[in-house]
Amino acid sequence: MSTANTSASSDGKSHVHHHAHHFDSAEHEYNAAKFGTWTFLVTEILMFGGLFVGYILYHERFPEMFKAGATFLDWKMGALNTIVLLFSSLTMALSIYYMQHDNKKMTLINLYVTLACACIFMVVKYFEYTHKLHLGIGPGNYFQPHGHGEEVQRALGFLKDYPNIGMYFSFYFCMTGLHGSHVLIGMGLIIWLIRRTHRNEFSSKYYTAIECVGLFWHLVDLIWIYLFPLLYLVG
Amino acid sequence: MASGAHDPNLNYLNWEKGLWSWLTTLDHKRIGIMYMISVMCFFALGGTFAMLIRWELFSVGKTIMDAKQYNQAMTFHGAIMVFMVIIPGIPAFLGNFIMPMQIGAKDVAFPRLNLASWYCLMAGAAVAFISLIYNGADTGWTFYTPYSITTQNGTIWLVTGAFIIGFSSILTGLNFIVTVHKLRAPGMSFWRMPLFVWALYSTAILQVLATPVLAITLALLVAERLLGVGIFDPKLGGDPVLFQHFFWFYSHPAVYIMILPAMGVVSELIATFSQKTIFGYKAIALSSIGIAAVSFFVWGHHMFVSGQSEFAGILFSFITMLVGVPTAIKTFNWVATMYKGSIRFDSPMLYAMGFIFLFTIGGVTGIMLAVVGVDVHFHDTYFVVAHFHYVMVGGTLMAIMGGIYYWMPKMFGRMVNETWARISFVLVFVGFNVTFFPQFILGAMGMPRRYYDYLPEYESLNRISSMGAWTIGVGFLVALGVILHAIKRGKIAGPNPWNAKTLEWTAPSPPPHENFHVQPVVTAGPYEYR
Amino acid sequence: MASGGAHDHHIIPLKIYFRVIAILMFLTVVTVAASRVDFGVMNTVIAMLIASVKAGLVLAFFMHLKYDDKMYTVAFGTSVFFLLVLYFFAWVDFYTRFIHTGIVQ
Amino acid sequence: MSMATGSKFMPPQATEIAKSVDSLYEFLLIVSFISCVLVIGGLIYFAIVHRRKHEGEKTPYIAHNTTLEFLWSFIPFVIFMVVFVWGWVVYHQLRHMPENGLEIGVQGQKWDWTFIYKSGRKTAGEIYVPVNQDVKLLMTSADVIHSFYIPAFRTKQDVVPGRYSALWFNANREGTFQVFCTEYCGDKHSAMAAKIHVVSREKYEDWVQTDAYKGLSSVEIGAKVYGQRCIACHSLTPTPEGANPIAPSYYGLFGKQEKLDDGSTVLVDENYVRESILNPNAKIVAGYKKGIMPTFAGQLSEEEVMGLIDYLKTVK
Repeated sequence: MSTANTSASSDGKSHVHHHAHHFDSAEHEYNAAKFGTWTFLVTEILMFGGLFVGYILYHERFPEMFKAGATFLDWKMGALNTIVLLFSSLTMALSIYYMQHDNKKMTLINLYVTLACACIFMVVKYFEYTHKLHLGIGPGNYFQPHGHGEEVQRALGFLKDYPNIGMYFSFYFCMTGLHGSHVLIGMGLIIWLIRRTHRNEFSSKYYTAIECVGLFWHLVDLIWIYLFPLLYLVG
Repeated sequence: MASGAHDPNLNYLNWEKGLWSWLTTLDHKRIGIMYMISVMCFFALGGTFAMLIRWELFSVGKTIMDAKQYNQAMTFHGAIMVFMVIIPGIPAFLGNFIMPMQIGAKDVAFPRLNLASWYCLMAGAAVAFISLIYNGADTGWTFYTPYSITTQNGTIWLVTGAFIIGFSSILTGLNFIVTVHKLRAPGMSFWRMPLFVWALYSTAILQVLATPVLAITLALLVAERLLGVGIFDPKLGGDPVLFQHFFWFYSHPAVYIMILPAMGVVSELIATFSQKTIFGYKAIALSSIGIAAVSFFVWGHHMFVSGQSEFAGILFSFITMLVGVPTAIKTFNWVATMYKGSIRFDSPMLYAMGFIFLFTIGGVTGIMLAVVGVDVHFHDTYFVVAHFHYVMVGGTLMAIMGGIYYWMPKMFGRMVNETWARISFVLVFVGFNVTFFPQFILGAMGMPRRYYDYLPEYESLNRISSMGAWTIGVGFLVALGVILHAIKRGKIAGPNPWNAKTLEWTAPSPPPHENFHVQPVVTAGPYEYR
Repeated sequence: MASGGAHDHHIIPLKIYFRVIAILMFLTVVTVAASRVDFGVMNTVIAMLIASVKAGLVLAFFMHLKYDDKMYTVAFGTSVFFLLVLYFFAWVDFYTRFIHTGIVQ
Repeated sequence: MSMATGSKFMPPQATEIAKSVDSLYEFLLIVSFISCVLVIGGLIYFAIVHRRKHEGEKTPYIAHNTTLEFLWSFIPFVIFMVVFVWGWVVYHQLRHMPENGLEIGVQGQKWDWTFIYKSGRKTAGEIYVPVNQDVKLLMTSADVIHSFYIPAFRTKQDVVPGRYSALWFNANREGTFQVFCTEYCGDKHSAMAAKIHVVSREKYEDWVQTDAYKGLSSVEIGAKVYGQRCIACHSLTPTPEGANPIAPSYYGLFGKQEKLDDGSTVLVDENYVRESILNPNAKIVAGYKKGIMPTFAGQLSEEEVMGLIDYLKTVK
């Protein structure tokens, strides 16, 4: 009952994609999948939005405390991460472009580069987190700077003027942590895509999975585009 | 799939055998039945807590439990009924089963996601009940901070459970939006969809737009308890009223997630049992969308006395009045449909009329609570308890019962024993009014809600209310008996016992795995009783 | 609407992809530079404007919103709209209780 | 159905605003009753009149009727707007603070209310206010959100920790009026009540000046303080088997050797009782949790502490 659309992928081993029985055609399934992904992105935007609204509200209520907290963020790391993520967004879009032209090799290259950029992003994040946590600058009650060194003294100084500076770092860790977890989920999905591309499951007739993971990845990048200025630059 | 062989006694229930075929099913009808079983079990559990609460409140002072246990019973009654019974109730159970058939589709858009939603509900419920090991949770289903941060018990587990259950709601909403947009039968434009589908479509929009904010709020609450993030904790400069804003931004749309599907069921029942086309089809459809849209602007009427400014109070009160208008329109349209109809008093119709009776009282008392000046007196008293039970039990539960009796022939191919079904209606209807009408008076007299003990002058009305509660309990037990009996030994029903006009009645009952042997083509509206 | 349309997936030429990424990188540099200069309160507004332009580019080209079914743009717009509703009403309350606390109501 | 005098179904009307709230509520009741009669009456009437005579009966195809639909949208809207504006007027009266009202500080903490008058006088669980006098309560909470609700005055205001919220009333007749806590706050939420005694101006002036304990012996003062502050957690009878009360019982406590949670034992004498009142977490009795009992330092006068100690000696 399902009409199969065979795909002549470049290395001759054609792979048949059967669209599910309750769809009329592969095109129908493709549109449904994309619409479902966009609706899912709506829920992601609203979930992250809740954190952004909380951040902006408290930013207005304790402007100096947030400015003091922001001095601990290294904007260079943030900028590097932004560039890395933007580039990974490009390579993800290119991987879709090449699959639309049945160019499996270039698609794989782009997916691998996207994965590599995601790893760089997480490594940079790892350094930022360990640097702060090592100094005792943690979220909420875990804001107990200890040890010596310029940053710790500055943190202790701020703690005296603003007793609830721990809240700034709660927002910092919650927002970047939630975003980081979504980058990890994205990496998992890209690895899943790479595996399926190696097994020739995609072709110019069927690349829905790449496009949907691509949309998710672009959203993760979108959220970082807003996170970077809000946390690192404006402060 | 053997598409050719239309073996008449092969249907979705018996074409695959064994528990494993159920637990890994992708068929929206089977998932609907699995939701039915889960929701009915949770309803029994939540109902038991309700009976315990009413037993304790039967008389002044300690009756059967002490304050701490009462607070836990109150919390679990609220949390189970809201998160596990009434929100998944109609959309996931009746919606999953009936909606794809009503639009002539073979299944929902993402069957695997549909199964994942059911597992989310069960996983969330399991996590929520772990809190019982850590001496329960006593924060009320609203988890207001800073109490929910400082209380020493399993609140984290209940909150995490609700967090996971939230995803079941989001994924169901997502599934329904895509299904309605992409899988309608040829010829079925948006204006030829049954009103039950319209109601579920607007509910799905609410589920997708509102539940994520609950997810982040509950996640922040857990972070508050574990890390002391200080966002909602006044001692760390946070603002507990902000928690109320975030919580009610979800929870008011959530009460419309509860009532809109019920309105959809009632539209179907009234049209079918009056054998008359629905009055004002477009008005009812647009009212559903209107209510869904405006519901995001009114949450402040839960917080009139929370310390928000006078301006905010007035703003929310005004918009709440606006959301009252479409609700009133729908009620008038149902009654107008019955004008010059050919009405039969089968049990589904009794439940639909019971719905209109109780929902009207719930609605007008809702307007009373929306009036700011009066709400200051009524807020957090038993007047509010009575109002939302009239709308939730009188509204959604009546519609669930009506929906089960109405679609029983389609789901299980058997009719319900009418006399016992009517007896269960009378018991539930009478018991309900005896329970909750006195609570309006208790609220007006100033008895606060969530009170373990009350002043002696409130005792007589509380006694009447408790007796009414046990009548409801008996009524629902009878209803359970009626349903179980009907599934096994009900009279065999044909494909369309009620002579209804919507698409699901063109399929055999119980329907085959792929719903329709031949793809239905729609040529006319859903209620063409000419 | 009910069943799939013709095979019309729009393919964006490579040229546009590279032009978009160039603009995005440039805007990143601009936003970092803008944060160096102290515009006072305007700093936040400028940063958000630049970020929105970048986000618009990613949405329109990388996510194909410009060439795709209008329903996806409606979906995205709805989510942002209701986010602003949450922010506006919470801000109204926050403003009257913390920032402009003239009268204890 | 005149409810102006406050019938059995409503608490007494003890302020002018209570009368206007009740008249608005009365109007709402009448309008709701009429709309219920219309809707439910119509439902039952149609159900009876248009019941199915025989199967397969044809019904007229009435899809919509624009004028009817306009009417039943516009009329509810108008009613809602009328009621909204009237509610706004009443709400403004409730929330508009009087300029020079009698200010009383209110502090809510888990499970009782304490009041501080400008004259430095502190009371717990009850306040005296003169009749026909604007009274403004400046309220805050020491731990979680509570809510100060006086049914007879038809007014309520959440008491939020970390902030001040205000509530005002002007009682127009003498009497004792009940106060409830209406925001869920834990185990003894339902026991967290207080009383407002509205008395004549002379009696109020006399009460505010006099010492609350004039002419009482030290033990009687102790008994009164116990009734207001300690009764919520400490009982006077021996703890029954199997019960795990929140705090040790006072029965036969004075002069006993008490075992502490760090294993040591201490003689319950004047110093131990004083320390437990002013710094409760210094010594915790075995089997009880730390941090439950709030400190009363600065809230109990020397006279009251001495009174409590003398009272404890009598609890046998």
